[in-house]
Amino acid sequence: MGLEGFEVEVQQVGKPGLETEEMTLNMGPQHPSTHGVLRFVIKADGEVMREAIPDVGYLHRSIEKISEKVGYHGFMPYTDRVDYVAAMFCNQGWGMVCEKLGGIEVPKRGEYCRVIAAELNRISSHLIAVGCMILDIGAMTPFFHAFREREKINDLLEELCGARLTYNYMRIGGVAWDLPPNYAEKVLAFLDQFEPLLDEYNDLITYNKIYVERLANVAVVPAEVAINYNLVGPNLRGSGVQYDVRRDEPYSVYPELEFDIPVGKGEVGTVGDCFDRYIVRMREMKESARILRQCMKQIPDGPVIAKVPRKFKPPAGDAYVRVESARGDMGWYVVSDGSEFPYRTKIRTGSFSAMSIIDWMSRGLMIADLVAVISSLDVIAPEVDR
Amino acid sequence: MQGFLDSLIAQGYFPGIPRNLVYAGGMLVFTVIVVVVFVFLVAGVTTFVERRVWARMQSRIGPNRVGPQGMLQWLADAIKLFLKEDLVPAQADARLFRLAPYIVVLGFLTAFIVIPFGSRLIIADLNVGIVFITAVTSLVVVGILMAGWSSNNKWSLIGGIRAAAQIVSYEIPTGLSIMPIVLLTGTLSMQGIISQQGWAPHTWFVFNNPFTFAAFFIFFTSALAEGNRTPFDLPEADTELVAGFVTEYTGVRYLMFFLAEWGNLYIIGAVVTTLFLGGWQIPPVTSGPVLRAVLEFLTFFVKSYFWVLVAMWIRATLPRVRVDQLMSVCWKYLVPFAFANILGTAVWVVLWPAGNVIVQYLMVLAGLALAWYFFRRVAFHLRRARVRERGELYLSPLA
Amino acid sequence: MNRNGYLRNIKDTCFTVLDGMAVTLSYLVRRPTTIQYPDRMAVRVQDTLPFRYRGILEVDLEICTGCLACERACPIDCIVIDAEKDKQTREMVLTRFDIDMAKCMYCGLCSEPCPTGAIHHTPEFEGADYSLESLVRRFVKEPVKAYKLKKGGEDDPEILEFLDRGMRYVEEFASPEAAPPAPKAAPKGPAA
Amino acid sequence: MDAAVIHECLKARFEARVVDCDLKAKDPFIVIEPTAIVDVCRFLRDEPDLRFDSLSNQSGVDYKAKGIIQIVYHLYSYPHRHKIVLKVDAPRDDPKVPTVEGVWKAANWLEREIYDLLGVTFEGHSDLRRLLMPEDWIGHPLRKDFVEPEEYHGINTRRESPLR
Repeated sequence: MGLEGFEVEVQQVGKPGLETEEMTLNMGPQHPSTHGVLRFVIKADGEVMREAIPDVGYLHRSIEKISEKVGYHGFMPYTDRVDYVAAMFCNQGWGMVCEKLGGIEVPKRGEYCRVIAAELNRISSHLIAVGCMILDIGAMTPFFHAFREREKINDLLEELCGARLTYNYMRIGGVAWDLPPNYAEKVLAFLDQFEPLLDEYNDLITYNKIYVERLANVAVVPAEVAINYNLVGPNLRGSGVQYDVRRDEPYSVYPELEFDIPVGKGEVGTVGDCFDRYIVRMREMKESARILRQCMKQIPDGPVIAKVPRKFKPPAGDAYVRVESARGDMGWYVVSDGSEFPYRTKIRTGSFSAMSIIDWMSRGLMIADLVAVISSLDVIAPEVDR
Repeated sequence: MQGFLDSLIAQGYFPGIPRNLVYAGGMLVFTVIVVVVFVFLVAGVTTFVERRVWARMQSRIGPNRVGPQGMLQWLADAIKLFLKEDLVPAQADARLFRLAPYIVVLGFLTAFIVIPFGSRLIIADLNVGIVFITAVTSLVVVGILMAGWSSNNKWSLIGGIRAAAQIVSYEIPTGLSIMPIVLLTGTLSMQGIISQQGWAPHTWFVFNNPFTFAAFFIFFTSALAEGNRTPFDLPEADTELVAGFVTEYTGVRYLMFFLAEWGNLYIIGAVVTTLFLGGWQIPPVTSGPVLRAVLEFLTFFVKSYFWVLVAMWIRATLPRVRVDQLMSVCWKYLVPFAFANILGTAVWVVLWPAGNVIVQYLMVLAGLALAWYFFRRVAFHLRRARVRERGELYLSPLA
Repeated sequence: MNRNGYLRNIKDTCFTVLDGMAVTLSYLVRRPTTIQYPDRMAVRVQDTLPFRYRGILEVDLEICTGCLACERACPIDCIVIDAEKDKQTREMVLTRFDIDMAKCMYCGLCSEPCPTGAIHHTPEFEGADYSLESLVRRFVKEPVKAYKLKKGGEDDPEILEFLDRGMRYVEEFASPEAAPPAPKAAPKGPAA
Repeated sequence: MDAAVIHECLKARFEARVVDCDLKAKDPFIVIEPTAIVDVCRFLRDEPDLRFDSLSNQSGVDYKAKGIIQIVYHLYSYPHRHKIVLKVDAPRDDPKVPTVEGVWKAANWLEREIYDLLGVTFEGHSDLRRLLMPEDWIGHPLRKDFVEPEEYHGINTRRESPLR
């Protein structure tokens, strides 16, 4: 199922006798709506783009190379920097891949702590995603409202792990800190206050006619194309593929939790348009809230971390794990040579494949749509560049 | 104005000076007062009010450090911009680049000539008043296009072209929505239009008949588009075009563009008030000319500033339309309805030349019903977020 | 577009816009969320931060054992400790304990293995300065004796104060003590 | 379908071009001859029982001691929810592997990244440019013998530590 038949026709510029010129626009690296630092070279015919070629690498910090120098434990804080908007998932991915290499089992309570932290982080990451998306479309107020709620999650995570952005909460074999006292009440109080606000966002902006018109039928990605380009997470689900690593390749304690997987249904346009990607995120926040409520009820007592030697030397071999991060299926591939340093680490992130599809998606769209496309894919530049 | 100068001449204040010269001089002085004291003040304060209103809607506080409650923030901003380096990009067309902001400011300042602040407070009650306003505010587009072109920046250029397309298109529904009022009054003069309305809401033209009611909304919408306000702020769409036509501007010239934008907002409010909302008309409470003038001025100012606030409120709520949608809103929705309004009003005038009082009362009721529905929704949102239970109710406008 | 679609568009626009504006209007009577950092606050932010907050690093030399565990744990080598044995008294003496706060990434890995909680994060986060050099915190002013955990417990009340705080900090970290026996496949690396 | 069955399928179809396998590893993998990788991938994608419609990850590992660079393909099938790992060995001094861009579009950027960081040439790739590093960068940073240059365009890459 190649991509035959999915080529996008772009009309030729100009009529004979009337000389026109294609405009090359440089969007970025400094531009208000390139999330992070990245650049697009746009070839445009007036407002209509013929192509938008992403140029990445401005935020390349050689994180994979660093992992070969700092050892398994020492790399954990670096994983925070892979995707600083949703650092918990990177923590979790690194923890899981090392545990798979070393054959370590995480205690049950540790897994629950991980899920609680991760789902809180998923909500906060999705809040940024939808907030920035709305801002890019031109409405400013929902952006601040989203950030206000995110601050509350940051406060919760700060209490849990001492940091607001680069959490470094998880360790190989579990988590670094147990839940603080009265944490469940605080989380539940937040959720009680947060869930009605999701409906308020819907009233404020989601079903606003202008907003819907800006997103419906824009940059449609059919399921075949999405899979071929390896789109993952909310972007893939926006294209109507009901797939979630948490359910289909279960890890941690997700099999014990009940949650739905929202998919794009094309309710205002075509399946796989920008609106579907947006609404999937809105609904996933609700599901995360549901998961959190269950976790708070089910979390068992016990230790939160397994015994792992300080000089962690997993046996030689390689392992690949997939984590459902806020930006979708995040792949961690680690090769160990039996020493205390990873031999090779490869992080395949959701934004990476999302960024690679932008060129395909952007053809024939308007410049204003490109902004919607970037933010609807929830591209985080540092995650692309690593 | 003229009467006042006549009385001064009669008292022998300007011996040996030709009467016309006195008029011209008086006009000039008055204009300068209006411009300096009123326009700059209004535009400046509007920036402050906008930021505070926005902030509260976004559950922030807003500027509150400079002066009491931050009320002098706008002055500090203006001084800062005055002191900034005035950059002209090396590759820019320097002459046009320097000229552009003046043309924009000229366009909006000229409009103040015919704004009727009171029954006698008007610089010149031109007999083509309302057409004059639509004409001179179109000057703004020339300035914006100039700015966009001369900056020699592709983002500016796109912004400039967008502005040109937008303003020229939206002139049409704006102009067409004025026509129903002109049909009702038979005059283009601003004072003439106001004098045919009364202080009571049912005598306002917005409630005159269903067609003027619709024309009011069309006029306000397209006026927002002409003033480059959200949801039609495409020319300077900050998330798409960086800052559109003002991308390359700094300092005073930047300030001038924004002076024009906020000043324009007030003009929109003033024109809406004049055409649809009874202008400066006040109930007959006093016969003292000075007190009356003050009350008239306040009435007019409050009414027109209310629409400035509404524009801010809209800006805080709505996202931006895309350029093709901008055009389709104009040509497919606003223009046909504006034409229908003209036809409808024409028929109405033939049927009830003096207006139909019952319909006027009904329209007022319809307006109240709309407001009632609206406030029910506000209450619903407050209830759903359990604002009262959470102790988050905070009525004070102060920070 | 058919006629219904045309009219529905108008209706949708009117109602959704009105509803959105109702939400924004309702915010005019809600309390703003933002605070007036730093000067107009009833309580300093630092005092409201949770115990686990990872701010600027601080070392209590009174209870530092000079074990170098933090230096080894630091993934970016921003801690440098010089400890040498005094030839006469045969005691460890710390001659240098420097932390480059410009480089530190506040990960907390150093405070985790500390046996006494001597190195720990404070809730202080306002660390801006004019030069990189001034961001280096040099804790040892003149060589000090390293602390030795006493068998029967600490009796010096002055040090006990530090130690209590330090141990509370250390206890905050999850420990695998109560963990089930390590699974069989666990690697056999030499434990540090 | 588990790795052993997939291996049988491939073995039956491609015989000696399937070089090696380890089905007991944490992630069972099959080693393929470099020249056969495109055919194998297309077979895995199109065969109705296999339907590996997504290239989950593609990475390169520099085994300096063995003198090879290994390209690792993590495949995943959305219809069947199964996975397999393919590995291809290329000589270290002149690594050349045919591109699988024609099979999965996702390979386009993944291969560009491997080209950039490990210097593997993907033959037939439509747009083989550096992805993360600057276009005028010399060397491939993820190779084990890569030495960071002292400076780049006159910018020093070292920072004097105030601790030393």
